[in-house]
Amino acid sequence: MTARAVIDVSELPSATMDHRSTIWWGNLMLLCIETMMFALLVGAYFYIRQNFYEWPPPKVHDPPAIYHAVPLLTVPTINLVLLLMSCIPMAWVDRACLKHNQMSVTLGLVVVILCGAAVIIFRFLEFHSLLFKWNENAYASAVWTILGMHLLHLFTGTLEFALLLSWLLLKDMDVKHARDIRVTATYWYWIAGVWLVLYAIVYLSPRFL
Amino acid sequence: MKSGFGLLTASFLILISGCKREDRGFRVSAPAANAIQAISLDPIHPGGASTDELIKNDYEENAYALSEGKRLYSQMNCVGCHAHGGGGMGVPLMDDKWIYGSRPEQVFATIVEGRPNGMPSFRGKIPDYQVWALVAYVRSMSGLASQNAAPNRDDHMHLGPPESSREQQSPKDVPPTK
Amino acid sequence: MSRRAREHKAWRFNVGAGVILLMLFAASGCRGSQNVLNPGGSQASHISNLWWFYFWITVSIYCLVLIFLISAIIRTTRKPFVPAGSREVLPTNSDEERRKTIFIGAAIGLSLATLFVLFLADLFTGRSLHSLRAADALTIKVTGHQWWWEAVYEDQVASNQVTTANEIHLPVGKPVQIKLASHDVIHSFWVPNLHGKKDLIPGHPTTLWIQADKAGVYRGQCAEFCGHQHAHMRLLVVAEDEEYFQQWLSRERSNAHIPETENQIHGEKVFLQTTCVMCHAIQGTVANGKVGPNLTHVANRRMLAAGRIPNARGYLAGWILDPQHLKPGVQMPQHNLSSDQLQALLDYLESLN
Amino acid sequence: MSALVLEQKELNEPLERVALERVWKRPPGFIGWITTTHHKDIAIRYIVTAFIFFALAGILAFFMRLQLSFPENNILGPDRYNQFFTVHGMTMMFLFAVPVMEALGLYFVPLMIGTRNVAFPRMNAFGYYTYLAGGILLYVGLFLNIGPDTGWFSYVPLSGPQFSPGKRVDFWAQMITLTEIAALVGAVEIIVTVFKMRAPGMSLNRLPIFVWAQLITAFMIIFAMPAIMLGSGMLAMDRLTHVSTHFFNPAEGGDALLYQHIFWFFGHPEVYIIFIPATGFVSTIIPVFARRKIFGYTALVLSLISIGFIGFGLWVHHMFATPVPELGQSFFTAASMMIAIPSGIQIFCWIATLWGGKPQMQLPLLFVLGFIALFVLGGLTGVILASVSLDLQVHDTFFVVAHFHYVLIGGAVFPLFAAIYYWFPKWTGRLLDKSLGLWHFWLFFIGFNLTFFPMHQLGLKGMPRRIYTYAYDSGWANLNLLATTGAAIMGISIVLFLINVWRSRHSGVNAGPNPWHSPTLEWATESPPPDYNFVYLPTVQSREPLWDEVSPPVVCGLSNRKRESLITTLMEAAPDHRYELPEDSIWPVILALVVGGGISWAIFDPWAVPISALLTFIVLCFWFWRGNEPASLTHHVQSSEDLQLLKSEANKI
Repeated sequence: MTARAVIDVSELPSATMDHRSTIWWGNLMLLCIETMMFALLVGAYFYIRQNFYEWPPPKVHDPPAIYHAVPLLTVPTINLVLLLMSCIPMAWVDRACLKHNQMSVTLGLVVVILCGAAVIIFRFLEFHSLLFKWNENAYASAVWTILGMHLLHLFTGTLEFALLLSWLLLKDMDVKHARDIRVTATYWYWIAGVWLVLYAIVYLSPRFL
Repeated sequence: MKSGFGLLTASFLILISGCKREDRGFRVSAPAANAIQAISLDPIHPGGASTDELIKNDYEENAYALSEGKRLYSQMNCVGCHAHGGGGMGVPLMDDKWIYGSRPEQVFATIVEGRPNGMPSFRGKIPDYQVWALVAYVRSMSGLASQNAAPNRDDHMHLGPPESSREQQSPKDVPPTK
Repeated sequence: MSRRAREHKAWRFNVGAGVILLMLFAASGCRGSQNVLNPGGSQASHISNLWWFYFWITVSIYCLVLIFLISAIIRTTRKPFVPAGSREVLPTNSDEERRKTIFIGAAIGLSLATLFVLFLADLFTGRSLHSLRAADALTIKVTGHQWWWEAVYEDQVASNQVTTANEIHLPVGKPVQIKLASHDVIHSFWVPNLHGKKDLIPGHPTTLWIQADKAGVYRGQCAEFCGHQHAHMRLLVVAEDEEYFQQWLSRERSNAHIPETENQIHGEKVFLQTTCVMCHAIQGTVANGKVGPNLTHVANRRMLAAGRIPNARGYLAGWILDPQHLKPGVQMPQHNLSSDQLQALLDYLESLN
Repeated sequence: MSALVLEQKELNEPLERVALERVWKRPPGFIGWITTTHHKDIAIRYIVTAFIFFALAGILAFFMRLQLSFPENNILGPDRYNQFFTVHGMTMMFLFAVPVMEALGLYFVPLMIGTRNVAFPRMNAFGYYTYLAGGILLYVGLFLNIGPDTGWFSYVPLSGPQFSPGKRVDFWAQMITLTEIAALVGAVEIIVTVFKMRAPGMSLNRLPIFVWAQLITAFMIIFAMPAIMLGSGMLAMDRLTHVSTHFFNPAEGGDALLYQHIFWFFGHPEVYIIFIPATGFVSTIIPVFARRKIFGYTALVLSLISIGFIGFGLWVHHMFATPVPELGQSFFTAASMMIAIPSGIQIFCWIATLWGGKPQMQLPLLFVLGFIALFVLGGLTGVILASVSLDLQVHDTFFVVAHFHYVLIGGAVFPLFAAIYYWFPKWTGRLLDKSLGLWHFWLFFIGFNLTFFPMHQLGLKGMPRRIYTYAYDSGWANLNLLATTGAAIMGISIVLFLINVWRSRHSGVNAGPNPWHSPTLEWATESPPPDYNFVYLPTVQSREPLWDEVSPPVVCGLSNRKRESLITTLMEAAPDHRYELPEDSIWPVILALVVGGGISWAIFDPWAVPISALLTFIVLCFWFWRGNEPASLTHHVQSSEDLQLLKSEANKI
């Protein structure tokens, strides 16, 4: 039994729900990696643009041939609005987690998962509004890759919410799982924010730049 | 644990068959060249069944030979008449209709002997082992060569799915129309 | 002699040997017809001067750093000997630290200035390299193929256009424009004695201006990995006086030599009836294949197969029968010619000068 | 949280040690071995696997040197030689250099910042097994003649679908995807561990420079690796049968230069990702053997940070010979020269530290001196290469081969050997043999110079890179023969090193917990350190904790009934909350099998991607589904019968 100067940490909380937790920082690093990936994809998109006189290139492979084959706007805009709207129930779930209100978190998650599923379905429709198949030319390849990578994130976010929802339905929610839901909420905000930028690049830049 | 293991052993078996697909045979002896004498245009033989056993052109498994075949297809100006398989002056090659037989030795005979209505004879003009590479490539245009070895897209305009992603057309022997 | 001193002596010996080795290499490295430090053209001499400027500055910086490093080690012999693994930790007195900070600040300032000088030297050399222009200069279109070079001497009069392969002739003292384009993968046109290298990238045609000041035969090589035979994709640049160049050019423009002897006629028949005619072109005969090099004046080339073999009858025979043995992976097929066909073909090809 | 709350307390150390031993012990036998999530087990596996790949790549390099020793040699044909040099380059860059540097970080960062494990232990295990899958994929490919043969950077269109038939370049692309996942995982580990789990009192200006180097390397990995994953992904999509996009097809708007930009945007930070941890080793070793504090701590940290930033701004100096506009090229010349300044500052600070101390000629310091001598030479040839005009002459020649071997072997492998000789006592509790070590150093130093110094000369005499043979009349024969003999000497020295490591593992001189009397925290615990690293987490009051006179207070109150560590705030490292680390688990291995198998299968069939994505999600669900912590369990052993049980175990030891 030796007496030594000591810092007693036994009273400190066992988990926190905000940026002080390690999982929040891990998620931030993931967002840095994916943002870098999208930045390079957008860079490649504009680099390929130098090789074309007409951007996007005329659609000639199957009739009707279109000279200025700019991607259509209706379905993508609906999808964008839907994705941004899904951030409202997300914010509601976020606040409910802070208040440990398990019932409203469960309900909120169901709404978010439905919004996510809707956005995914609209994304599959959105691929047709690009007017090209992915293997027709470099423009189509770049644009399909941007939409495809973002679709991968939509799947990941929605399925992660489904997993968290199934935990809430089977077991009760403690601080750790509330923290996980808030971290995934940050990930969902990032998905919506990145799509705002990518939407402008894929759909608006050919029209206005 | 089992699913992962099953996946890995499956991909390992594919890898084993890989080495044959991948070797760059530069100085290669052609497949049985003397079998050419045994070819006949139609299967009817006096005295019953024909004796020619099926010749297997192992270039159809080798990715390097198929890509050499594709290079020769454009360099020896087959493109001039047959285009990229869709046909023009020459007959289309990517469909399932074969006038003079679709088996490797029959396509070999067509190239070497030439055919009426414009197909020139390339005997002596293209060495045998390069003709076998052309035969392998021509058959891969209708999906008859192995999917993994068939050439992918080339650095030219996009003309439709490359040979590796065309589904296999089961060949039908069709008598010449004219 | 204590172990520590022996180690320092080993250090000093090593550094000394290193510097002498450096001198030996620097001196012995300046000959040869494919050598950066043996300039035959104006641009290569600019770069070579820049090289020696950089070389002596970097060597002096390197010796300075080594001297400081070794003296930092040797200074301890004057201090009391510290047994290995002693727990004692030296205090750091502040004025010695300040003196070191000032010294390092000066060293950084010096290296900053040196780097700036090096950067300016490079900037001026770069400008002089790119300033070589001439209005109606000779233009050669060099196309890189998988593992050989095609050179086309452009001319307003289409019939005066000359197509040759793997050997480029230049007039001495005049700037020449070389238009670079690739037929398949990325190659890199590099003749060290005349100029730096320039990549031939499909989709990015570029030009390179070179000028040979000294007559001579300079060797170049493809410098960007381009497949199996990247090692044997060499070219020759023959810089000669104006009248010799014009002689060569007029001979290249003429049609192929008409075969006279009975063997040469038989050789031409062999050439036109077997596989050669499918790929090669001989101006003046019916052979007009664009796949392989143009053989109209193949006899007066110094090397064959992009520098793989010298232009001699024995090598040419071996090359025709089995090119895969000399350049495995090359696109020229093997041939099984009978011996008289081969001899006739060799006679014919050797008559094409 | 409140400032450091100090109080005096009675601590029963043997009881705490036994309790922690029981909680942190991994299950016995193979199950324990495969499911371990201890950062030290994973890091040792990384290091051992990386050195196996180092030996394999060394053998490939020796075959290349044999082929090049005589003109028109026929030991290796062009096809085999292309595969050998490509796999040699890829193994050294992706399977040896980056992983071994990261592994030393994963081993020592938790120990040096005084915590029990990395932030996400199971993800760390997943990272190792994915790296292993990538390595196996490459070498299975090489032995089945499907090894990539278009060079470690596989320029398009040679590596495109038309000019590389078969599946060789697909193996290249998928192997890179796997090893980069592992690198990214390691980087996230190190960043979050350093930010959130430092010992109380270790504010950012008291962080050891080794940890600073690993942190900056991790940030460079976070921003550089996405570029290579994108580049290899685009190339794989261009080549795959039913996908065949046109990113690099000049006829359909694609661009070969786009590939070069994307690759080298990753390529140059990659070589700094290899070099910066090496400076971390040197900055740790020099003060210990000069017996004084490091000189210019702030200068060294700031130069590390500036190398991290400038490293991203000079990738075009690999493309000076391509038709990139001249103005852009001169900008990148300036940036390439500018990065010589921070490297210079580091060299000056190290020499100043040696100048003020009493250097003891131990093996780690000998390797560090070798490092300084060779790295400065490599850095100066780098300045030569930075100038556009000179680079036009020496780009893609053996001059460049000499430069990057001086900077990578001299700049990274020498400090790596110094680090191994320095930390071997911490891994095994035994010192490496001194005489064998001296033989290893001098043979390696002389062999290295004999091999790579003549290559400067060969490059100037016009010998390009990656040629499988050369003509008789080229005049390169003698220097190549000299280089081959040098390579043989290097080979012998590596064999001596491996013998030394193998023998000293058990029969080396017994070294106590701190044989070199070093200041950093990893020497505060025994060697080899127990699974839980520290019985009581240390606190820190200066940059050299073990060289302080007064021993600082320790942290108590962490549970010894489950695996727990302490989370501290970012800037001042004040205690914030307790963090329960997960138990050992099998799921990382299964996920790595699924991801590795799926990505390898995707070479042959694009449908493998959605299928393996679904399988990955299912495995991740099992991974996530951990039981809740029952609220009733007190987090600290107090009940009496537990006490009796532990006491009996205590006096059994």
